[in-house]
Amino acid sequence: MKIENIKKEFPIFNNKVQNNDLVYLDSANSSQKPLVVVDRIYDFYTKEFSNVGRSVHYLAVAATNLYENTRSAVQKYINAKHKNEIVFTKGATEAINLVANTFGQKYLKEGDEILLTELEHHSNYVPWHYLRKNKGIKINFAEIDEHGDISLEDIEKQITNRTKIIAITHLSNVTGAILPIKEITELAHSKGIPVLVDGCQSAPHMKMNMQDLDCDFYAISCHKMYGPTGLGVLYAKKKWLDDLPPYQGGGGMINEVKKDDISFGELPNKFEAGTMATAQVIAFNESINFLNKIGVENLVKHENDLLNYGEELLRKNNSVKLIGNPRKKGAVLSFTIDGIHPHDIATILDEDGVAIRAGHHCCQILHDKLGLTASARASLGVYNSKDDLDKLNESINNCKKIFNK
Amino acid sequence: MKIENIKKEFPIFNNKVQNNDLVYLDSANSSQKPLVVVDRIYDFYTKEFSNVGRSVHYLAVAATNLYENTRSAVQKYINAKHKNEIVFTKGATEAINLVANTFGQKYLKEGDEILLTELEHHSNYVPWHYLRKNKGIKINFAEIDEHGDISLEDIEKQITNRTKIIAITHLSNVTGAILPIKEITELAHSKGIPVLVDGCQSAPHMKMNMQDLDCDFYAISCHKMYGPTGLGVLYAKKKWLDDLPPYQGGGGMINEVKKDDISFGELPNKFEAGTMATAQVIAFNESINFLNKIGVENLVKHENDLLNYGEELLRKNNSVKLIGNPRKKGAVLSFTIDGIHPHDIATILDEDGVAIRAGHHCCQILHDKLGLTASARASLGVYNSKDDLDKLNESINNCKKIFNK
Amino acid sequence: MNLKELYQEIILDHGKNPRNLGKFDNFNKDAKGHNPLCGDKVHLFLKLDENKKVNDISFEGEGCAISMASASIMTDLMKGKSEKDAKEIIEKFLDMIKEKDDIDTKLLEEDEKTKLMSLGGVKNYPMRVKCATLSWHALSSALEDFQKEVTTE
Amino acid sequence: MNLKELYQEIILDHGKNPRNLGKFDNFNKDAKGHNPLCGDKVHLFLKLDENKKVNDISFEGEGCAISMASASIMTDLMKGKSEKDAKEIIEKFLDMIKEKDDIDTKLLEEDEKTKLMSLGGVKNYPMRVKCATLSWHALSSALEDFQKEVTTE
Ligand SMILES: Cc1ncc(COP(=O)(O)O)c(C=O)c1O
Ligand SMILES: Cc1ncc(COP(=O)(O)O)c(C=O)c1O
Repeated sequence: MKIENIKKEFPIFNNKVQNNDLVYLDSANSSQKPLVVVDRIYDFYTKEFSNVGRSVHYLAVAATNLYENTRSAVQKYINAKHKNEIVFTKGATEAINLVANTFGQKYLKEGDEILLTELEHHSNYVPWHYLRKNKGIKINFAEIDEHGDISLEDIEKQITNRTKIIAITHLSNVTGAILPIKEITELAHSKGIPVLVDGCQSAPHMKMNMQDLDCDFYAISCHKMYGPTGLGVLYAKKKWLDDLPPYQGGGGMINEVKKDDISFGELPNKFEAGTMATAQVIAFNESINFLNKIGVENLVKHENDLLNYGEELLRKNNSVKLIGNPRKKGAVLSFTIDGIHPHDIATILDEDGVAIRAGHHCCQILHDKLGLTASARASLGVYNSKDDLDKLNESINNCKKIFNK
Repeated sequence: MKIENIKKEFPIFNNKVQNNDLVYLDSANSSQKPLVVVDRIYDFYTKEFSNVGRSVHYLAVAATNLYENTRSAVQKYINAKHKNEIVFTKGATEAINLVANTFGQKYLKEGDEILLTELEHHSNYVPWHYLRKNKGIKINFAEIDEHGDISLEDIEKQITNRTKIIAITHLSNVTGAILPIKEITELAHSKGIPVLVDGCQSAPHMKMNMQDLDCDFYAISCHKMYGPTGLGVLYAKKKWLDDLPPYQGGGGMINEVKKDDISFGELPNKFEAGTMATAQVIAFNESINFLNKIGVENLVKHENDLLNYGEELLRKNNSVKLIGNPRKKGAVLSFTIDGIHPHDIATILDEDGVAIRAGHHCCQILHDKLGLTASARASLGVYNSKDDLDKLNESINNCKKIFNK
Repeated sequence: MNLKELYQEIILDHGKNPRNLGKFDNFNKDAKGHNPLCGDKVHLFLKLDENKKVNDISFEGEGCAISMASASIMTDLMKGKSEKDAKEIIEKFLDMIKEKDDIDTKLLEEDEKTKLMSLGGVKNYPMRVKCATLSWHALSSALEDFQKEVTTE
Repeated sequence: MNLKELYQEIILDHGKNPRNLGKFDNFNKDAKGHNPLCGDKVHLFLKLDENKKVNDISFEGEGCAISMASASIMTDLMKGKSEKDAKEIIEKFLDMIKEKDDIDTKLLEEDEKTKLMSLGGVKNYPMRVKCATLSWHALSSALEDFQKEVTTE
């Protein structure tokens, strides 16, 4: 699959949006879907549909196998050791809530500390906040440096002997900073602290290797990874899934149910209560297939080239200020324009067919720290081209013209 | 839309399953999907896809509107008073977990009691069991009568002055018993006890009217209601949603986020953390449309006719024993055959293209009570016909032949 | 083209140089507004005199051109209005933003109406309606003495 | 047709009249198996003598024809086998059920193999494989002295 032709795999680009070609630069929010994924959903519902794992009839058996095939595909893609370390959730947000809730239940008590960073998305802060409120634990934040980046040292500084878990993003959805997870995990483990990684932004853009990173938990958002909405993946080391209590309760995750007690099923069923997102899981196999066909190395190179090209364009555009200049950066170009509010930018760009996002991108703490209420963000997907970034730049110029800048 | 022709709306029936026409009698597990629903998913992903509520660009605005349109459609369909009483979840299981968790957090303490029934699905038991384990509350079970039914009196008997919430099914997924929810709610409210209703099996088969039932919470499973997998609805009275703490934490559900505190958004956002199942919600509007076009009265009549026809057939078939003979019954025919295990039945029926379910159907307590480890269940959908039930009966006879019965 | 309607000269002007910006000392009512989605904020200060007339009004805030311009124009024309009249103007303005073609009130001069109508361009931008209405909701709640922060989403 | 293979006379017979059903008194090993999905249960009792030979073996349980027949046939032919041989037979049986065409061991007579092969029909019924293997897993865990209940899903 040639990366230059990849746009053709995404039917959405065949349609005009308000009479413009769509320049989609909002992939950090959610990616577009390749036809193979949409077709898979269609075929599953129209030819093969059944619920998973509960009936012995033909369609149910087939669906169960397809469902489990995706688990294997994900395991391989992220190089997890065991298939049962892959838990399907409704999204990355649920994956993080699952860990915060169950780890919190079992291991956290008043006075314990959790270490986050100032880069974290609300989804990797609010679940921990609940523990602060309900259990009296404390949340510390590793602080960003002047580049909007977090180094191993920034993390080390904030670790205390009460730190019980570290929860950090792999790739910031605002500054694009790629954090040194492997080193952080090594450090944390040397002090007996487990590490949860918010991999929402990294999983679609970087080579995944759980065994190498050695982190304890990793949260992935499938809809940002060319997959269907309503689906996420929690990777967790087997020892944790064995050890932690179940999260939601319902059908499919139990062993035996009596009036006075209940015992829970094996992994990963223990964490997959109720009817799962069957069609979405099955279709996500096609997203993984699609990524495998491109080859993650090609994808990384393509997106890096684009990122560099875009950074240079915007740097040269006066009155545009890029946010964040981290050591390693991926897939995200956040910026402000002097005297023009990000919402006005987004509205004007939209009129030219250029879809970006404006706001705090669910990172209010980071924006507070940067002294901003909002920023504009253009984010990349595999289907983008230099042409798209040229159009972004042109449209920014249009924006400046309207505001007489 | 003529109900006799409704099967044509479901593309799955155009395909042979192992060289047989599909006789799908497993709708209580999950229903098949009409083409309009599948098409809507396809069109959304290929022409209109964007994440909801977060960006200001055209596609995002359009998607947000579509998403909210479904909320309105559901509100109307179930006759809820406010649009904001409709919360989208990943399934009915999550809906019940949400209530058990947040209500439990706020209102339950050691020694308090919860009232369930022996009919409950594991999804309406396990979440309450967590509270028993973690908070020391007690679970009571209203007992079924000899018809596999629960009456107002059976409930009344088990209410004590420590009963803090009643959680009951509307339509049993095993005996088919339809419970007198309105009367139970009236009784419970007269004692100040809120009522959660597990509406998984009722919502696809009965006229829904929240304001008339007056229950406090109602859980719906969209994939059983001709909708996509990975989606559920929690109806909750506004006063509860205002009152209860949020469940999962993440993006989209907050008001303001600071390093030391967080305030939460308005209804229903407060309960919809993270990226939601956008495509599924949008497509579910078509399921509601589809049901509206049929007309719920026609649907009820059609399914009642089928149920009566099926019951008579099976009653006449000696060695078949029907499970449950409740006052009011819907959509479900559970049975056993003397000397043939339900799993063997299901396998043999499957070979004839007749898809049913065998097992305890996530109702182990009920099966214990009935002295069964498993049963066979044929369940109805709007696409079924008397022909399907004839085939079921024939295939049961085939089964008896193989086992020399 | 719609953008021209949205970003008219008057909006760009008020957006860039908002009138009545900053807190004044002897206010006797205030209210905050917040749009959690985009982070727009406004804090409204109001002095009603003994006759319930708007003696002075100002705001602090951060936001896009639309929300700043809307607060600026609103505070400008609220000066000297009675509480009752202010409420009617708010209502009529919100009607116009949501659906009406016109601002249906005798309480405003034609040129004041024209100014307000310049905000009507947001009609075509559903996500931006909240920007235009945030300060108006805040004023409304200040007049009602609501304690709660107004949020629009 | 596959069903005939699955429900051969021998399976129907053992399923209806399982041999070695019921607990005996002086067992010195036991293990439970449970399939939470379908509710099938088996409790296996075993007496190993001083030479680690299967002196007696029986089971209690509830389940479908396949799982009952499998437990019945298994207990029948395990009698008198050494622990080591029993383990090999278990392994070879599970291989056959999962993928192999044959039971590759010299520890069984041809007619014993034929009996076991009659369970091979489940290969075409993935959901039923667990029915055929439940008692075998239980035996395996009894021999290993696992405390944990075996569950197959
Ligand atoms: C009565 C009943 N309650 C709850 C559930 C759980 O619903 P879901 O699996 O869609 O979460 C089901 C279906 O499995 C059911 O039949
Ligand atoms: C860094 C990061 N973490 C977490 C999330 C939450 O993911 P989801 O909304 O898919 O649950 C997102 C995306 O919104 C994100 O960008």
